[in-house]
Amino acid sequence: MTTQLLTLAFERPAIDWHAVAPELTLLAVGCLITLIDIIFLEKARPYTATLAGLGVLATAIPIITLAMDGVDRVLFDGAYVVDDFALFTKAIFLISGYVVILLSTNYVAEGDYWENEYYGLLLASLMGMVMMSSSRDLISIFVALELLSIPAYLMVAWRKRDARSNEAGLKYYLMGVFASAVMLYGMSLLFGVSGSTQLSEISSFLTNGSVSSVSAITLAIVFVVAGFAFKVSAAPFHTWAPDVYEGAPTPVTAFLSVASKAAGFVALLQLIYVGFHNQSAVYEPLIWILAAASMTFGNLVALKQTNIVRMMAYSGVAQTGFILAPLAVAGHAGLEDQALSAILTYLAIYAAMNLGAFAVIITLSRKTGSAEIESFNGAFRYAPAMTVSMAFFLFSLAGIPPLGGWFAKFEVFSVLASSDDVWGYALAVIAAINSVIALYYYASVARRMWADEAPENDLTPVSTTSSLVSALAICAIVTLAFGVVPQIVGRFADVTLLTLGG
Amino acid sequence: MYLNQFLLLSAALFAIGVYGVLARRNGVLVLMSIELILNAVNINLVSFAAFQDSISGEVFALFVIAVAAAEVGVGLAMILLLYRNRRNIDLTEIDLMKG
Amino acid sequence: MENFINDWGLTVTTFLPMVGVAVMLLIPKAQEELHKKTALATSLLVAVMGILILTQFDFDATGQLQFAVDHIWIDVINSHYAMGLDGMSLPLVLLTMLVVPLCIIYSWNHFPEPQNPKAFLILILVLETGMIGTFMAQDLVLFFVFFEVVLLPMFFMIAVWGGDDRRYASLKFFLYTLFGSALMLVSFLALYFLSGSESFVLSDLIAAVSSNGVSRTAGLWIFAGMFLGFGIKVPMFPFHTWLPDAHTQAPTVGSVILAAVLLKLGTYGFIRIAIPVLPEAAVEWAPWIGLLAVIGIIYGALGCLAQTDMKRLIAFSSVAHMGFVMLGISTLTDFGINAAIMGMVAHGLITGMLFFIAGSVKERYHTLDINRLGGLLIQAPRMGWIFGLCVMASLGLPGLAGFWGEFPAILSAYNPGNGLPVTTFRVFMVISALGTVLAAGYLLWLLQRAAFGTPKDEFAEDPSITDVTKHEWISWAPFLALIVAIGIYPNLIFRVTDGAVDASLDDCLQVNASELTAEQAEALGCASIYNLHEDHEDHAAGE
Amino acid sequence: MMAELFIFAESASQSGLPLGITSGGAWLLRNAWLIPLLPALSFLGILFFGKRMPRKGSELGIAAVGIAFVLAVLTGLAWLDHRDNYHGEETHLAVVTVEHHGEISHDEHHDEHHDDSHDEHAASGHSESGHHAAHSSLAVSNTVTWFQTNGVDISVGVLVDGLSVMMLFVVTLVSLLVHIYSTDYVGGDRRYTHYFAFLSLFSASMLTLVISENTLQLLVAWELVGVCSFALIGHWWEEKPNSDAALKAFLTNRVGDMGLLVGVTILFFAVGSVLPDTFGSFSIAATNTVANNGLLSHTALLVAATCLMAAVMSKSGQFFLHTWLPDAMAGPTPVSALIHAATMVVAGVFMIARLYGVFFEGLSIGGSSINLMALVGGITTLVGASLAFVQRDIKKVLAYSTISQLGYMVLALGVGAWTAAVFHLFTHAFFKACLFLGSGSVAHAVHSFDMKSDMGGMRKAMPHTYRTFIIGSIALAGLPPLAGFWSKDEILAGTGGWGLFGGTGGNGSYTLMLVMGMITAALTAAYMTRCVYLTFFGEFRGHGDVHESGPRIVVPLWILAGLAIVAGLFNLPKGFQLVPDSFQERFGHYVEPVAGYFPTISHATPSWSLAIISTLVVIGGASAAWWYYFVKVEAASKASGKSLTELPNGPTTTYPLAKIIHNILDKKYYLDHLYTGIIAGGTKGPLARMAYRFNQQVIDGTVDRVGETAVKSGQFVYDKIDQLVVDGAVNTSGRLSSEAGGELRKIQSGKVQSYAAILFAAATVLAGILIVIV
Repeated sequence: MTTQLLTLAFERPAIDWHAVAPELTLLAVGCLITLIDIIFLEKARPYTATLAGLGVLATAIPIITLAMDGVDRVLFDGAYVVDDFALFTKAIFLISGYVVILLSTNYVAEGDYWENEYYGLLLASLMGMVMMSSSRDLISIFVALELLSIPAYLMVAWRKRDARSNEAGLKYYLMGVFASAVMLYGMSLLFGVSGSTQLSEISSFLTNGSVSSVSAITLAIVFVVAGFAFKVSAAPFHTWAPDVYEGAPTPVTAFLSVASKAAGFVALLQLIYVGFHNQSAVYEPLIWILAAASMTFGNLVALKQTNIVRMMAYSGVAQTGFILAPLAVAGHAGLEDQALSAILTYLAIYAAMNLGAFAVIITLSRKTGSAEIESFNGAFRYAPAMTVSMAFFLFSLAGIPPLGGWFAKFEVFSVLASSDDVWGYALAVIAAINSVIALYYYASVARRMWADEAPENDLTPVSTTSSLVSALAICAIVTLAFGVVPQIVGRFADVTLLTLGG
Repeated sequence: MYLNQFLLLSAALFAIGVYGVLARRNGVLVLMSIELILNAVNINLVSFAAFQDSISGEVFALFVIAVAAAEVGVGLAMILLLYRNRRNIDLTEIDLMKG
Repeated sequence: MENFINDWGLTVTTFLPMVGVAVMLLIPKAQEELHKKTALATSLLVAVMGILILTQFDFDATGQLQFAVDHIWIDVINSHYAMGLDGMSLPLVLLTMLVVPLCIIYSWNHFPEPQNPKAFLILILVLETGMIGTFMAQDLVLFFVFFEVVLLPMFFMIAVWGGDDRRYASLKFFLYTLFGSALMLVSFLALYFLSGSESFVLSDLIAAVSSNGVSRTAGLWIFAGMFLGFGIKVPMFPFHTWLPDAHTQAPTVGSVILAAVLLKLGTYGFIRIAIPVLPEAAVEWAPWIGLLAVIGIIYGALGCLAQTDMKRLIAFSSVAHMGFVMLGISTLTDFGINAAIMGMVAHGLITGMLFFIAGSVKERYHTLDINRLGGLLIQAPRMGWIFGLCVMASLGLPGLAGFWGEFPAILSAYNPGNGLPVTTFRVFMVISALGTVLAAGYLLWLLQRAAFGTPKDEFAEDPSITDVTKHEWISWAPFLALIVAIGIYPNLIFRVTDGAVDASLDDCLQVNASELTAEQAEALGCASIYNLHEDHEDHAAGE
Repeated sequence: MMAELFIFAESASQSGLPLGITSGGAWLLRNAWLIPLLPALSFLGILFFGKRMPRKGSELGIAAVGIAFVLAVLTGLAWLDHRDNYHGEETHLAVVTVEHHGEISHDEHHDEHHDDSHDEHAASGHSESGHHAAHSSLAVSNTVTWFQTNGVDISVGVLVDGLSVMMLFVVTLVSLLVHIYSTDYVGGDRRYTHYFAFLSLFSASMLTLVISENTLQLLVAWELVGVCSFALIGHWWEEKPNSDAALKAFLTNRVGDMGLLVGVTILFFAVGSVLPDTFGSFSIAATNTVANNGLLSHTALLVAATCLMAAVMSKSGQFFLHTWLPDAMAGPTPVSALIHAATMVVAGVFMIARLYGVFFEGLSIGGSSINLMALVGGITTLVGASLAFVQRDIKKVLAYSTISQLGYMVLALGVGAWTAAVFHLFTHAFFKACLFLGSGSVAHAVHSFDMKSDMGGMRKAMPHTYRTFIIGSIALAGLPPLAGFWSKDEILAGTGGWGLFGGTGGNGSYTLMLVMGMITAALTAAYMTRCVYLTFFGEFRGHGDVHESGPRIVVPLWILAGLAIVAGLFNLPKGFQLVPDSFQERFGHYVEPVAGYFPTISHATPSWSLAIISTLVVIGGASAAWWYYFVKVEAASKASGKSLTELPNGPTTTYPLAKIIHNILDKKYYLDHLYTGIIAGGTKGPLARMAYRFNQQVIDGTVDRVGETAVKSGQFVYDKIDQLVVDGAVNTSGRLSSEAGGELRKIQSGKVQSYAAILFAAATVLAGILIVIV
């Protein structure tokens, strides 16, 4: 039995270089930056940020060319697929990565820590995410997950001498590793049951193969989903999020709350749509519980928060609940594609809104120095543009038309409304109530910034840098565009995972 | 030898590892118990690969080992950082942020 | 010019204020005069567009949608950018175009407390776009978007420029209306999916519902969602607690716009969307709406009797007035809904004026506590008499606009549409007639305490209490003229709305039940309404 | 000729019930709406330019009402001419009834030309005897569309017939005199212009009410008149009691208007269900005609009639809604004269007369059983008369006497004596206005209305006022030959009371009504004598020199006094031998319509014996009071040297307890009191005072308490339900969610190992549940 393994002659698998181009360019830029950092040390300090930005934009080019010719490319017999779904999600990762770079240029430069490694880590993590969206194989998903998580641990602990950042880093590391260990155990069981690591094969095996123990599969699916539930900070697994968000440097928090959460969702989508395609009896109730719990839990706790970043953490948990909701009814006939496009639209709009909100928080906290909500009072008097845009993002998160958020919530509601079963309607009602509770803390922050007096009302204007303003501008334009002309994102998100998987 | 024996061993190791993570106060020991869990996963993978004679199990195990090494490296660095700032690595005391 | 109005008229009118906003954003905050002039110019331009539309409007065909525009907006959920104007929405749109410029003129040189005319005027213009858009939208999603656009500026107006307890009032207003609109959205979606119509446009939905129909229970649930959504905005009895707070805390101009137009979005929603799309459910719900309306009338009146703050009293009085409007709507007859639209316009003008006066009194006396007021007729005789005229109009004195809103509503309650319980509606009629007496009670009591008598000594020789200023005259004159004109010759409004209401009401509701034989009812497709209520067949033939 | 939807020009093909109404007629008849328009324009003129006019607006007011008066007289003459020699060329408006309501029998009509000679004297005009429905034209009606709804045109227009012409004449005349009177009386007032503005508005709205063609227009004018009375009563609104009185007047009227609103609605739909292709109609003519011919169900008519009665009770101060009228005396006296004596308060009586078809069928006045209207009228007469006794304020006496006389008119309408009621309205307007203006001139001189403290012995100082006041009181008391006697006698005859008095004929014998009428006649005579004595006889109790009022006050007084004398002659009873046949019953002949829209009522044959009995009763009442005051009080005041107003130790002070119980049984008590009253005389005082206190505490009290309870319940509803329950629910849900947030925060303990524990626990628990479910 062992001999049979050795006889396999190793022949080099045919690689379609165009398909892998984005990952390669990212890798190249990452290595370039680390090399420059080592060689030029101090002199390279001002260039690394712009170089990283350019690098990310460079990787966008192959994605556009891949999208042009519209052919789905399959490598390593199905393990690595570059289709519309993958391209759209890669685009989301790259754009949000670019915005995070813009956010962190001044933050890191003014911080008293060594600057260049930050961008190396960032690009590595981006690389992991870009890989994640194309991997249809347990191994590549695991590797991509670890590639994007480990640099993230380091970035969270970036401020070496600050106890909070330290604590956040450690917490994130321990929880991250523990969760991936649990996920690995699930994956191993999955492999054990189906005998292959290819998602498509697993799903075909699960549907028609004579399955020995159903409970083993359920356990496997739950553990795997739990691993990713941790990543997207869904309710029972979200406990790490508030502490890490508060402790980490704010651009990293933005990165975590948007990019790594999106990566988690992409993995979850691939697993459920391609892997457990017809196991809806298992994953639907699971996701339903996760969605309902995170919505309610996230919103209720956010009501009492005094620190704006912790509040954004809990709001992130609540938004995760909203994004999960369509997944809870994705099993119904005919709804798969609609649910998928709803989730992707929500992810894209959520990325824009959240990054915009974090951009404003970063700019204002340069003046107020603290992330306490009181310190933001009366911002309207000294920074009207910032306050208006913050109100913009907050009400978009709350889902008020004509800002982007309403269309995202509208899609979610229409999926739930057309699910035509009791669980779907129940989730819709919970969602409706939650959107009202959510509005309370969003509106009270906006109101504070508009109406109340600034603390010992010093009205010195905020020193805004060009990169922060451009990041803010990108997010604001994208949010408004999604709100007024939603069919832009609608058309792009109209992809399907079923052709390959099912 | 039957597959179940291997599975039972890995389940036992997994349980011990989880206990180690939850109960231990010392950071380094928590890292060791995480390694324990990962090894449990490896045993699982290898045993399944052997019994169903599909090579990808072993490949998966190799990857897990490699990644585990990377993780431990970063983990130890974190704990070192913690030690430098606090002079102790008792996990129960690092609760600056809560609520 | 002709076809320009026809196909671009509505879009230009709706988004012209946004152009004004864009221009004002560019102007720095310091030049307040320039801001005021641009805002006034924009709103006057919108009014001119309104007049152009009025001239092009074909008054013999008030039933059909005129200046209709229909382009694809969001193809993913196939909702259209469909706009149109007919007899029902024309008066309300014109009311909006009248109110906004006058509000700008009124607040020309006394902006509310934290002086920031740029932001304040931008909010008013955004409000105008939202309001006009809602009245012209023919697509449910578009209606929902404009319905929500109105929410944000109002929230900020109350939150930033409001009175001392504005925090609580603005949040409550926002949450209440948002909860309503969330439910409304869910019912729109359910309606769209269950009726299988191919787009969200109102005409398709009505056709889809009438052709393949919606199950009775589903219809009821959808109507319930819409009823909650619109009912909160009206406000109907149990959901009205946001109105007094919002009004007392809002700045003068804010509460004028809130009273004059925003309350009408709810009632307009009923007659434009709820009743035409789901006539069967409307028939089943009508008695409950009638009941809540009547309770609203009495409850509002009793609420007013207990008030000490003038603005809060006027706010409660508009709960009572909207009760009459809803009573008119709940009768599901031509006469009733005509009365409802007239009631909306009249209430808009009269309560708008009352809030203007309350605002002016607050500026002069710096308090609205009725016990401290008095002798207004001595210190500011002209304002006193205008206040008297508005009080009389508000309690429904014939010869002024208020009467034509209340009396036909009471009249139509005596003889409700087909399939409605006749005796219950007659009980409603008597109770609402009692409502007019209570209205006279609390309003005249207010007039006596505020206007008659001699001024309290703390204000007796206060020089700052001047009579009506130039700006106030300009902004109030059109209101007063219209109140008297509509009072004397109500056909100004009825002529426009009669055709449209006739067209919008489902024909089963209109034709006289007693004359129809069973198979005729079948042919008309009204079987569901009649066999729903065959026990109400003894339709008041001379009884 | 503009034809309405339901009433269409009668042509040969469709025959229907002849209304006797033609559209068209002389220019004046067609444009009768000019009469109300003039004062309306003068209202606007005074309002805007009043301050800048030389005489500050009063001249514009007088001019407008003057022209209106002239127009009214011309319209009257034109109508008389139209009525007498109708040439049949105008189109008749006939109502067509829906066929399937059974065939409507209507006998053949043929055109009949009158060949009477046109007499130059305005009042005379001989016409054919007998009242069979000649195809003559009674009224002229022109309408124009007011507003359209549900495809039906609701119109507004003018209906000119005998009743409206008479009312036009009365209203414009009294209004003109009051205008002239006010220029002097309200001379120095600071809101002189406003006063005249509202006086013109009042005249305009009253004139619109009088010629209104449909019930909606009636309702509009009805409430406008209410508002003008509110404004005029509250003319001196600086003092709180004045504005309280105005508020009370308007609110009580508003309560009545609620009845009017409901009644009009019921009639609108009832008529609508009968007439073809319309869902409702407000037209008075159509409503009356349809009611007369029994096409409406009796219950609808009964309910409508009762509701309208509520409106009449509030507007014309009938029994339990009359409390506002005495308080309304807070307004200036000319206002009281115009509004609360001659015009507005009779609006209720006018409305009954106008919609008599509805009331006749609804309350089945024809039958001899006592109906609601007669009962209310009767009680009001008695209550008014008894309360008038105890008043100190001269205007309050006249106010209660007006209530009593209005009760008379309603009583007459209740028993079916339509002409008698309207004639009494006609005469009452003059002498009551004369009395009010007289009391005004006295008060103007003495600057107070209180008879007991500031008046007495004024006959020498103010001769003109004294003489006109005496004429007015005699007319009011009903002593022949003045106006009061003729109209009151007609009413008593109309009741068709005891056979033995010969007053047979009427619409059934209402004995109780006759008795009440008699008692009131006596009481009226008594309290007027008391009032005359306290004002003009005995020594002058006031201070300051008293001199006669100026010409602008005295001339109107004399005109009204003259009319009080002459007015009676218009309607001499049928068999009155002294006067040629053509002069008998001119008023009845012209004013009472004989047409489709009026019920056929039988007329009582007046009898000499009843006339004599009633005069004796009046003389008895007057002499009792005369004996008490002129003899005993005069003697007592001479003995005591100071001018007394009543016997010091009179019977009122001796048995207080008896009076309280007594009052509750006042019905019977009145009868006993009537006998002892004549003999004892002095005891009347205490009863009236008790009645007054009863009236103040009980009825007036209830009205105020209703106000207070409304306010308290408003307070309760607002505090308890609104703030606590409804608002509370919203706030608690808010607090609940934030507290829940607080609790859940505690889970976030900050320890990483507890996080890991939660993670693992959640994963295993979820796995467990799903394994069980799947």
